[in-house]
Amino acid sequence: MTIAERQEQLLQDLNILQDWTERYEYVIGLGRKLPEMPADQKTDDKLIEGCQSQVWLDARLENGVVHYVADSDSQITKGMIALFIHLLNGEAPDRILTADFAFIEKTGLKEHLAPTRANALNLMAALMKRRALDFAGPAS
Amino acid sequence: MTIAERQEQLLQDLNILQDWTERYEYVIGLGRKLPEMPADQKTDDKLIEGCQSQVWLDARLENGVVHYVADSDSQITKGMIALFIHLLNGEAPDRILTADFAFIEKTGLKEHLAPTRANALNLMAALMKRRALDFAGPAS
Amino acid sequence: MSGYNVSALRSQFPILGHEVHGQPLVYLDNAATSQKPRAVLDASRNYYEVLNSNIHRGTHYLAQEATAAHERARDTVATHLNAGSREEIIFTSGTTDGINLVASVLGYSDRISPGDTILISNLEHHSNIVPWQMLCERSGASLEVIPVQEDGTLDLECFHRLLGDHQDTLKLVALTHISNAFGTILPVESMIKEAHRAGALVLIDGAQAAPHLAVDVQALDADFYVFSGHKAYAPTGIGILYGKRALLDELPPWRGGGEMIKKVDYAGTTYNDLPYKFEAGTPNIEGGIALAAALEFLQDLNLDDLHQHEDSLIEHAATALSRIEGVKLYGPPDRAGSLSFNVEGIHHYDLGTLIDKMGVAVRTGHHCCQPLMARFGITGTLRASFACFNDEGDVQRLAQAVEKSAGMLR
Amino acid sequence: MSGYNVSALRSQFPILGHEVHGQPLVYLDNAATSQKPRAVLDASRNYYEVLNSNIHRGTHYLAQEATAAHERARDTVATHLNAGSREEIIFTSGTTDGINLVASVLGYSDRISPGDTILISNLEHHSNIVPWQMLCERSGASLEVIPVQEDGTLDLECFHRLLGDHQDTLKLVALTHISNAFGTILPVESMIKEAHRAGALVLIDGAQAAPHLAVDVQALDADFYVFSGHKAYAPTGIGILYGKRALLDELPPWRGGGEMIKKVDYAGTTYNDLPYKFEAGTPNIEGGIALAAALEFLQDLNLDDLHQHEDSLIEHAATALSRIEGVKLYGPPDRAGSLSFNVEGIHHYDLGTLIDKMGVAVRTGHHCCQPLMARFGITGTLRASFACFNDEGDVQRLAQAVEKSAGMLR
Ligand SMILES: Cc1ncc(COP(=O)(O)O)c(C=O)c1O
Ligand SMILES: Cc1ncc(COP(=O)(O)O)c(C=O)c1O
Repeated sequence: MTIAERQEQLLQDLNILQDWTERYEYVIGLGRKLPEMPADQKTDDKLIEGCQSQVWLDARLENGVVHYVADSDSQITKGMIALFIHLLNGEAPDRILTADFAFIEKTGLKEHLAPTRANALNLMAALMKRRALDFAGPAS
Repeated sequence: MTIAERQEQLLQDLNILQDWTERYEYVIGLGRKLPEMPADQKTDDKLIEGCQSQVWLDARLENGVVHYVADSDSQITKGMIALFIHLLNGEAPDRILTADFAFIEKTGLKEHLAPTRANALNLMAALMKRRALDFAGPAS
Repeated sequence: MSGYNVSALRSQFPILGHEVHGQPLVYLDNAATSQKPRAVLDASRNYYEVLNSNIHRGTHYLAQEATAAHERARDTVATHLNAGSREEIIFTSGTTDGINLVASVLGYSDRISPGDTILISNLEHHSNIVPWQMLCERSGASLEVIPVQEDGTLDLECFHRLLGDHQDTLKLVALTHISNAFGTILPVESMIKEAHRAGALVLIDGAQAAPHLAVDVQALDADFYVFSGHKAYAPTGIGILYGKRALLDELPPWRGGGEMIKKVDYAGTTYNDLPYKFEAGTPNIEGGIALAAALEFLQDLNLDDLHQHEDSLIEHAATALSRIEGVKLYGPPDRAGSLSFNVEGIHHYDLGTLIDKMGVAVRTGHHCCQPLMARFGITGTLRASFACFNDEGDVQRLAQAVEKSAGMLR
Repeated sequence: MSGYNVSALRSQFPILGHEVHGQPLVYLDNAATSQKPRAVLDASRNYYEVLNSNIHRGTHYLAQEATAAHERARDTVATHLNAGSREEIIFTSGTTDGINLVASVLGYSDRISPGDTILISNLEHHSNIVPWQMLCERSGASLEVIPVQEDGTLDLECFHRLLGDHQDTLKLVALTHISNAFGTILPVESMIKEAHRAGALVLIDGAQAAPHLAVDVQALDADFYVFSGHKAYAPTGIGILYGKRALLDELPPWRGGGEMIKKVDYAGTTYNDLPYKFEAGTPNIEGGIALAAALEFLQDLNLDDLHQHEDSLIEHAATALSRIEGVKLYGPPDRAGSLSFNVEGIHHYDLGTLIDKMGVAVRTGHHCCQPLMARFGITGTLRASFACFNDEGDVQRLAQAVEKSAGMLR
């Protein structure tokens, strides 16, 4: 599946959910399924200090595709990262860099997120692209 | 005439005046009639620094009665001092000290004066008594 | 609580009629800022509609009336705090501004020298920490901290010891009256006595006390007492610094400008008398007048009744929350205004986000008390904080929302 | 003045419907503080009725909405002043607060040393004199003054000479944009250029310019620009400091407390980024939002139309007053906002008192410009100052009242 296809899928999943509790639960569930990041990997250089929660984000290039590992002390934040990781993991840096995250607007998730959370979504997308750029840089 | 009688007289004068312009003109007129204080007598020790205008006040004891001399750069203020001088000049210190200035309330002047002016009236009365006290002090 | 009619009170707060996320608002973030009753909003608006003018040195009618109203407001504050005189009441823009004023002018005076000690507590809000850190940096003084115990109260024995250890250098003790994070009420009256015996001045941060307690600065014998209007039913941008007259007379001014001078001359400027010496520029005239209206609103409530009402709500909330699995409460049992808690294994931010969706507004995070959070090894808490208009329904909605949200997150 | 409809405008100012001493109010004291249009009063009230909450770090709905509204207000101010970025806009409590902020942090920085020079003009308001005197006292710098000429304009040749004389020590030039006493408009753009060439920073006191001119801080190239909300149709207790980003980044913070920190630790505190580094404590949230409404009100008026309207009123007032026996006008013919005058042999206070009784509100006295009054050998003037809502009727009532009162006093 391409990133766009996975976005489409995600959109369908979310859109059958009726109310905000179900959507939040869906996001939280995604986070729960995300493999835990070992404590010794949660180093300061991977830390993104947020307004109220902390996020650790790491990425490595393997066989030309990016693998993200991430964690957060907030389950909702973690769910949101999981959402992106689900979309982007295993993709080549250039695909990630050109990915269109317009789906965020369509999910209705933003309406259900506090503005700071919604901003966090955009920020997270930007940060994940930036890690991909680190890998794309030397190649292009 | 006693101080009280002069107050009564003043009250009559003021109360036949119909509106605020006439009352102000009356007060300004009183000030105009007050003898000018020679410039060399306007020394800093006689200066009462007001909010917006300056007042010089001096007093001397002659034959057991007080003589006030005063001036102001504001004609309205000068008129108000003139009013008190008219009441008090030539009286013995103890008479001045026990004078009841209740008439101020009855003149309706206060209503027509801005609050700072009205306060100035009370302040002035207090200051004139204080000068009288200087003379009464050693005697009593 | 004879006359306390909370539903009548609620109708005086326009914002309570609004919905949040489709739910009637449960506002439990009063320690951050309180909502405003109509009487205060009307006082503000009325000021601009019939009275507005710049004050002092004005000859015309509005200037005189506005000045009189502003100075009456000062009288109301002086009476409310039982200050020794109206000249001891300085209008500021808030608690933070007031503390910085005191810290700055102490720094400009010769009351703080290198090697001196300033003592604060581990419960302080950043606004009662950072100004002292800055003063220490500038003056070469050093900051000492009274530790807090597991139950959220201060270690008074240690306070006693610290006073002894620093008796030759201690110049100032700065304490919160009520902890904004945990609701702990400090025994400030006896602490002030002790500090005075040790030769130190005492500043009390009354930001959380002013909305809940009847404060008597003379009975407390505080040297400085500060609070914010916006936490006590008044608008934002106004606050009070009370200071003992002799001290305020002695200390140099802070901000320079209009109003705080008697005479300006390039050769030398003469400063004005109290309280104006510390009030440079056009003050928040409307804010002062609205603050007076807010204090009158508080007095009309009767502070004893209010205290009893809020206490019983906090107690009920503490009981209801304790019943929920994993809930840990912070602070001692007799809290004032605020109730802090966490749910085991759940991030306060997540819980706060979900209960907000249910219409319940609490504050999450460190509450500007990072050193206190560090002491408890946490990054934050949820804090429900109460005001006169909260009721049992609010307590129930809070408990239900926490229970349901915790379920979603577990 | 195609679209300028002053009677429609007047109806937007509730206070103008009131009487003073039984006369319809003629309010000509706008330089002291302007009256407020309904749009601003509604913005204030609406904030408390639907939005009020403490901002930043809040998880709940109201906190998020209030934060967004407050930060949008900052954007509005940034756009209004054409600032390079929103981070350059600091909310203060007023002009005086802003100037003191700059003077204090310059004092704490190494930008001012003993022997340095600070240059101001003879037209300055006390709020743009005293903070520099205090800074000089603390830092060992000295204050120099650009003289004012008989017509109320600055002696620019002398300015030029002063720049040369102090070229090695000059660190800062602080100038008013428009004189509050005489209405003189200073050629600040060219003066800033000259001062920069001499290596000095420039602070512009825009208290009187903000209500009348379209200010473009980038075109002016001012390093700091300050103004008060309350003189520009906004409430009391709110003001703006614009500062160039690199400078604000470099300078140390002033007030310490909540919001202005990133992390507080007893071992050392990290300050926040701009603009928050200079905004300690709960800001005047409502004030900021209402100020944005006031600036939008100004923009809707169209500043060119406004300027033309006010200019023609001042010109007419100058003409009408000149016809009265003994009237002396101060300042140059092209005044902005304010018109100062005296009547020979009559004390300004007396004249002000009497015209007030006729419903005409002007300011009398030194207008917080004692050194300027001293320069002209006077203790004060009467100052009529204009705003968008004044009209020809106000000008006539002013002239009639002055004429009649002068008659009474002569
Ligand atoms: C030119 C000028 N500067 C500074 C100020 C001080 O402004 P504020 O009193 O609002 O701080 C004023 C207002 O009186 C002014 O006209
Ligand atoms: C105990 C305490 N001190 C100081 C402050 C700071 O008050 P303000 O932000 O109104 O200046 C607060 C408010 O958050 C507080 O709760």
